[in-house]
Amino acid sequence: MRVSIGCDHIVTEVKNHLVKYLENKGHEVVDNGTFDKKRTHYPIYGKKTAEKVTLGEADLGVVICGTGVGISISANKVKGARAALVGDIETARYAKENLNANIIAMGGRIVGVGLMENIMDVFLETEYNKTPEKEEIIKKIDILGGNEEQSNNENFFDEFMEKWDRGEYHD
Amino acid sequence: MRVSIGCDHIVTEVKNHLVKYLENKGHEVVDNGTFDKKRTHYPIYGKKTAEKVTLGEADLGVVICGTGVGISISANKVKGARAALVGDIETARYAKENLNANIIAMGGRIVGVGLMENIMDVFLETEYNKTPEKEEIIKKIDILGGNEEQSNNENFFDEFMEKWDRGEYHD
Amino acid sequence: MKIVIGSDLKGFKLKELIKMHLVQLGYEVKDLTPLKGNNYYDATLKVAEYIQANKEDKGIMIDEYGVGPFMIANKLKGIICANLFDEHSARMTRSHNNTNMVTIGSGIVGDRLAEKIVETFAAANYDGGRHQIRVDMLNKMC
Amino acid sequence: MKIVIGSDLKGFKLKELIKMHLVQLGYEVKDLTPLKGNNYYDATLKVAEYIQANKEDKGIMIDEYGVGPFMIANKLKGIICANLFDEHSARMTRSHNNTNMVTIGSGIVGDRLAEKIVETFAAANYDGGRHQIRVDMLNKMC
Repeated sequence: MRVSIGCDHIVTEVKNHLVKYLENKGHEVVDNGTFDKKRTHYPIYGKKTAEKVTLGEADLGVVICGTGVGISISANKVKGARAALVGDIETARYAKENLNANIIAMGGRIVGVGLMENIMDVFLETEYNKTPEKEEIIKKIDILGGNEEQSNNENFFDEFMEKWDRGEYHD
Repeated sequence: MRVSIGCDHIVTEVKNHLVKYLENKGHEVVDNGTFDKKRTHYPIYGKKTAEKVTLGEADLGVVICGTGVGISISANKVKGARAALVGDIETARYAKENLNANIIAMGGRIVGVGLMENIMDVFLETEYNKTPEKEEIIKKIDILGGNEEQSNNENFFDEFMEKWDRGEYHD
Repeated sequence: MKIVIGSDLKGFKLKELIKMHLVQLGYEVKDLTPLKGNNYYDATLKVAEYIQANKEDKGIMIDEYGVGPFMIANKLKGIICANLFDEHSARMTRSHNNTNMVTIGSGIVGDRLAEKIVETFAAANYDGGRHQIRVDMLNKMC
Repeated sequence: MKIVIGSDLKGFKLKELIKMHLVQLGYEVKDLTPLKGNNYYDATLKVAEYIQANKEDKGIMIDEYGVGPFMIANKLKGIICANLFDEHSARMTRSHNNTNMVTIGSGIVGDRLAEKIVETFAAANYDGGRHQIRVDMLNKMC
């Protein structure tokens, strides 16, 4: 399979571990970064990773940040993305089987790498079990939200990056 | 506090991370190893780490292996040890408050480091909430098992190590 | 700050437990699905739309896995919703992501753990500061 | 191979669910605490002593946290008992540690997840080989 993957700077080494794991299993991995530990912003990588999936450049996506929450939300806000934030195998199985989830999200500081590997395995292996009821609910999810302006737009977050560079976001 | 810690070769780097975390929090850490990735056997480190606690050389113990299971069992089989194998904060809190658990065990490939840190914090902070009922059950746990021969005996596993060295354990 | 809560049929029992737990802790809790028989799609929209209209409040949605409600809620503008199964994330996600809604799967998370998760989420505060750029980015998305 | 199961009062409901799940999967299940009202100390000893006497079988013990039964069972000679909350450990611990008993906390693990954990543990086999030295060490201890 072709797997799109992304993370923030908190868990870069965990993402690198998962990339290697997936490649060793024979998958083709599209690594959307981040690639180092320099402070960055999870929505950039959540959006990028999810769009590879929704635009057909990858089959499924994997996103991780510290808790998995921030990056999974940004991924799910992409039109056509159905992200599942999980900490166990059964939820990943359910999400694929019933909601045809196309992105799996985990917290790199919450879930250990052994369990993450197993969650990814099950997520990739599990088949969506199509029924009219499931199709109906998926359709009802997919029509929500959406935003033409954001789609595949690399400059969508520029205004905030400029504000960041001006030092307007500070602790 | 004085914390005794031990691990097997699968999760040495996770143990090293936790040692640093505990020291940064002001705790004194007794590191029982293992210290590298060379294949070894978790009962050696579970027993050693737990005995530091039961013999009064440390206040509490932390043990980790891949799933946490093997090393926690060996720790718990030490006379006077009450080990809790956990993957969440609430179970750690319960174990200390109700059973005055003196060893916390986690799976280094199951639980992420952020959650592990938080579990250790809560385990160390939580006070045993003594009642006659709890004292009664703790006494009933402490009288079980026990083995004079194994106590503080560094040669207790020698027969198996010799068998291992002779190549009698093989996949 | 009020806590609004909803559930489908499978999450109903845990929702009742959580409601009781939060009320005992002194929170004002508003149940948006007091009767059994809601499906998770409609129940999630009820909670999420309430939070869109009442930005100071926090929302909780319970079904069997937390996954469907997470997908639905996060499609809505201004909703930042976490599917939770541990206490550490419950605190971190409020303080870093300014999460205003959480989902919990009653088939995955046991009752005692679920109570601690919502207790932690209810008590947690947003840190702001550098985290606001990410929240601004999320809120510009759908 | 038979599966023996026990619980205290707080674990009773989950024990019944798990029993049903395993029976549906075709396992022979023996309930050592069919009536309510057992405490976890006695119930754990029942399961653990059964496993000591029937080494081919696997034991399951349910209470609210899994912690007390874990401490008790692992004090007994020949018992290798895991407190479980995830499927991956359920398989790994049987294949590497030759685990013959598990505890689950009904207050921590939800019903669907608990079913998957016992299903995985029931189906898993011990790998033997290099792992046997560690199992020999555990079994020489109390």
